[in-house]
Amino acid sequence: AQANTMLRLATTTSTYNSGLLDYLLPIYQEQTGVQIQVISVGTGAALRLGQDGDVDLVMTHAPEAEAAFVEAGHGVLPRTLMYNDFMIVGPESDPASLGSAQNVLDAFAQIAQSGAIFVSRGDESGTHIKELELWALANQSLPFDGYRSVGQGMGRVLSLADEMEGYTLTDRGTWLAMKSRLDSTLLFEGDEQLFNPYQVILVNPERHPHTLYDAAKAFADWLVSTEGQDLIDSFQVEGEQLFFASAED
Amino acid sequence: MVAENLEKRFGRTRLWHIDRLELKAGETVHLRGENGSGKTTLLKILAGLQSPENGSVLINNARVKLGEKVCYLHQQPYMFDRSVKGNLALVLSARRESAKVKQQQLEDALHWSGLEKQADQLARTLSGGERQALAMARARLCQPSFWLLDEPTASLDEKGVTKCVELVKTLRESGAAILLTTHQQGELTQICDHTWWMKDGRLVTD
Amino acid sequence: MVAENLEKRFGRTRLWHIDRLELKAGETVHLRGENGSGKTTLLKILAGLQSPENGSVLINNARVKLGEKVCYLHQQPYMFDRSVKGNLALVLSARRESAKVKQQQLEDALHWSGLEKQADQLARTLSGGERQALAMARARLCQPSFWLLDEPTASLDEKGVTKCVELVKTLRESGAAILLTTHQQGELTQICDHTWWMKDGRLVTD
Amino acid sequence: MSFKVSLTALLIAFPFAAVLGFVLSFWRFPGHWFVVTLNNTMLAIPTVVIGLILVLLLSRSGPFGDLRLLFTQPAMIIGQILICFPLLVAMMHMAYQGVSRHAWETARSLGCSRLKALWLITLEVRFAVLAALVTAFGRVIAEVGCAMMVGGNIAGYTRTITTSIALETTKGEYVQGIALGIVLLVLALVLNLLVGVTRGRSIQGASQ
Amino acid sequence: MSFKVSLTALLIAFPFAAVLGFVLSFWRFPGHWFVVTLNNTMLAIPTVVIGLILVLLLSRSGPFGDLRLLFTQPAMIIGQILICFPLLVAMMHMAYQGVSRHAWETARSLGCSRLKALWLITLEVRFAVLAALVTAFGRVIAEVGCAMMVGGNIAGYTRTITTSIALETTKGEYVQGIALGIVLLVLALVLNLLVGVTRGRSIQGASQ
Ligand SMILES: Nc1ncnc2c1ncn2[C@@H]1O[C@H](COP(=O)(O)OP(=O)(O)OP(=O)(O)O)[C@@H](O)[C@H]1O
Ligand SMILES: Nc1ncnc2c1ncn2[C@@H]1O[C@H](COP(=O)(O)OP(=O)(O)OP(=O)(O)O)[C@@H](O)[C@H]1O
Ligand SMILES: [Mg+2]
Ligand SMILES: [Mg+2]
Repeated sequence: AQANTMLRLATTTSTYNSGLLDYLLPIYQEQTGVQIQVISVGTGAALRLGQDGDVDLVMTHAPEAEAAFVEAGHGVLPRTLMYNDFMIVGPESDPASLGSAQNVLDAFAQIAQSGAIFVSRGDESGTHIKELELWALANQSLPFDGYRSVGQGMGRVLSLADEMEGYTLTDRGTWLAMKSRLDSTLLFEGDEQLFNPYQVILVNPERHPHTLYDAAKAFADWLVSTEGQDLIDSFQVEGEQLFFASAED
Repeated sequence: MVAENLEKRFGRTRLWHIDRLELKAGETVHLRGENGSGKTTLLKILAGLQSPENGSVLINNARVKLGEKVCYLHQQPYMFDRSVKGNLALVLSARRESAKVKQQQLEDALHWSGLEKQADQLARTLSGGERQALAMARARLCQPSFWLLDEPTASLDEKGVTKCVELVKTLRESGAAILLTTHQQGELTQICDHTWWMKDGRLVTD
Repeated sequence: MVAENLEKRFGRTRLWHIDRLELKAGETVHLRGENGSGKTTLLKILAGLQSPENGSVLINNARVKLGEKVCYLHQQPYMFDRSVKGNLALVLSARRESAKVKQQQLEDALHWSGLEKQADQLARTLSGGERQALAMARARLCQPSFWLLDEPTASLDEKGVTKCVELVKTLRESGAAILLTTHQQGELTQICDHTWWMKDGRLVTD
Repeated sequence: MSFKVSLTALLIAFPFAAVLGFVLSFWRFPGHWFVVTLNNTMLAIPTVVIGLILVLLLSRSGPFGDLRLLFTQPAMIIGQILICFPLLVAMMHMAYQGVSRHAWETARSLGCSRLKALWLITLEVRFAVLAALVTAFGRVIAEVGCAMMVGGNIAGYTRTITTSIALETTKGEYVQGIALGIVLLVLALVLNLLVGVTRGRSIQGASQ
Repeated sequence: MSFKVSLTALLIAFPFAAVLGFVLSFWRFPGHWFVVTLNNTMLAIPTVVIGLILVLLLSRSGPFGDLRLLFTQPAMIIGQILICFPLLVAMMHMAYQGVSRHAWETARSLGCSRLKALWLITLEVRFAVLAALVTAFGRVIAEVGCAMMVGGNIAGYTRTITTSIALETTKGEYVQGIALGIVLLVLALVLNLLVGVTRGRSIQGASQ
């Protein structure tokens, strides 16, 4: 019955670029015949597409914006799907000596005070929101001297930071995909503060009756099922696991 | 073709005012006047290519429709950016006649113009006189009943002038009306039935 | 001005071949020939606007440099998209003379052309004869020593022709060499010292 | 894919642009300068803005949402039409401006209908028309902002070479991006060579 | 900011483009068609590809890395020059093609130097030149791919109106994006009105 269904999923560029969806979707299509078109945009734009009913479900990683999204009744049935983590990368010389940082807040404070360059996404993406949150927690006022807000995607920001010999906050997936082309090195990782939870949210069928709610729900169900979760855990880039399934069922 | 109360102005200056003008079928008229007296302008208005500030031109009590029945030959004929043949063929292309008839007409026209050797040459590379000849041949294909010829012989050699005179004679016999301008005296002016003078902004007919 | 062994071809067909041609200062020559015989082409080559397939044109044993000493007047003069005055002024703009002298020259030229009333009109709206007059006035400002006039009188009225004849006379007296073409017989051809004929691809001098 | 969308857009936009360009150069009418200025201003609209407006219009919550056009090829075609139209108008205006009024008068004198005369004059400036088409084609094929937004860059469906390039560069896959750029370039070169061949002999040199 | 960069790029590119366009339309030389085809192909290069190439060249590990130009305004200007150059060449070629060869011959006959004659002929097609400039300006001001990559869209330094718009749209801030679009439009309109005023009386209607 679902053979010709075409679902539309809006997600963030970083998720899409990591290759996870290219890995999962063909499997799902094989099983059910449902085709899923992925529209990868910024987090803000992804939620906006959901709000306008132009897609059937969204997969994002900006907890507060998502909460607001559900609160406002644009989306229903938000479910935690998985998490990955952020990390700080920067020049090998490490002018802010992040090696000595105890936690991520220390690390941020050291960057701000050392006068080094920090490149910010500046595009209100999940990563950017996370970064702003961390600056606030670390009690640093923005923008400081070396702060560069560039308003571009993660891949570009990594290249930019590399070019400017600055630090930046990145998700692991993009970093793994790009690191072979960069001089920057991984300088800080592993703090719990840096975990990055993904949710999958269905577009409210009462607001947008034309959306394929049932098919979207079936897909979301599959993602949080044991099968989907196992698949997520088994996805690797450059021999490293990227996403950690975390659905609570 | 009748025009009444025709007036042409540029801004505030009046070029000329014509009370009445009548061109009958089978008539040949020579329009004379100094440089800049407004001959070309009059011909263009009669052909419907420019509009007068006042008055109107009627053919059989109907307004002139551009390109119908009236054919105006430019003082400096425009050559389309194609071969000599192509310039002739474009007149025929709209006709509903068999390809064979068209081919025949094309060849006649080419022969008449005397440009057979240059048939495939780009029309824009023709010499001044050749252009004039081609323009006449092209207009001939239209078979209009009113001909407005603007200095057709200006850059023609003797042979060309003779050909032009013959054209005018043939046209007249076939009942067409011809209004032509030229600054040269000669055979062409001698065969005209009337001479009109453009003088001080008025048209003086004989 | 001397040219030897000049030849012009278009592809495989030869337009003409000229063994020798000499134009001396103070001489006025009338170049005759049928339509399409290659008169315009010859004048353009002498002016350095086209290059011959063979041979070369020398002035005082030096190659013609376009725009120096030699001035060619087109059969259909090109009017720059500016006013009549502007068309005259552009010749003067390159000169190193005081503004007052230039202004004087401009007014002389305007007066000579008889287009004082149209000084501020766009040159492209001029009538055929007026264009020709303006082109002559414009060339006059260049004061070249070789004049190549291509059918200067084709669309001029009697007054215009007289003016052209006077121009040629004045030029000749000032020692300039003039080579002109025209299909009309008249005053202009009578004052010429020589007549050259362009016939069957050869130049016949008298 | 890219080519199909762009060519369709071009072919739809061209006739209208040609007629408008013609009217602008052969006719004076009140408001003439206004149309020209407006068109020139439209040239400066970033394609992302066009994309944005289209997204707002075509979105399910927008006025034309029921057509279900967003993220489909027709939507991309509409976007590209909007993008190339002002450019085509400007260039066709310029092209026709190069033709003497005598051409029109002569064509009409010879008994051509208005449409026929327009066609003849378009042929007179055929090289300029080709140049206009090639330029407009370059603009739409190379355009990424609107194509991304309106098409959604859905793999295998609305992904064009150009949006792929944009995607590859965001991934940092520069080599891949340049490789795709070269593919596009070669395709464009082939197309231009085809156009060049049809131009025939008289392409070079100013007219007359 | 946007305007300064774009105008600078335009003014640098224009003279070269004009001369090349002139040569292409008044001269036949071997390789003529090749230059034309190449230029037309260049028109189809996406701006992101130009950006990409510039990034590779200007990056610290690239051949011109020592100039430290990447993510500066000069780099953006270079990018925009590369973007508008082929367009300017195509349009100037088209413009000059509208001029009869007689114009050149007449100018030279009247004793004008080559440069003077070129200038006169450029004046003959001044409206086409203006149209070319306006079109090219539209292209560079509206361009986002290259500006993003080469400039880096750094807030307050290399961020232009257009890259801001692109940023706002990725944020989903459509209203903000459109507002900025309107700002850009108004600025472009003002510029075009200025151009329109200088055009003077004879703008309308085909020549002659
Ligand atoms: N737009 C215009 N504004 C002002 N005057 C104009 C305009 N257009 C034409 N004229 C003038 O109108 C007059 C008439 O020109 P027209 O071409 O009709 O003359 P003509 O009798 O054909 O002359 P010729 O024998 O030289 O061909 C000319 O003096 C010309 O300068
Ligand atoms: N590119 C070309 N290819 C072939 N033939 C050409 C080319 N250009 C010109 N011709 C021919 O060369 C001949 C010479 O033309 P030219 O203009 O010199 O003649 P002319 O003597 O000035 O004639 P007219 O008295 O009519 O002005 C013409 O027959 C023309 O058709
Ligand atoms: Mg006249
Ligand atoms: Mg001649």
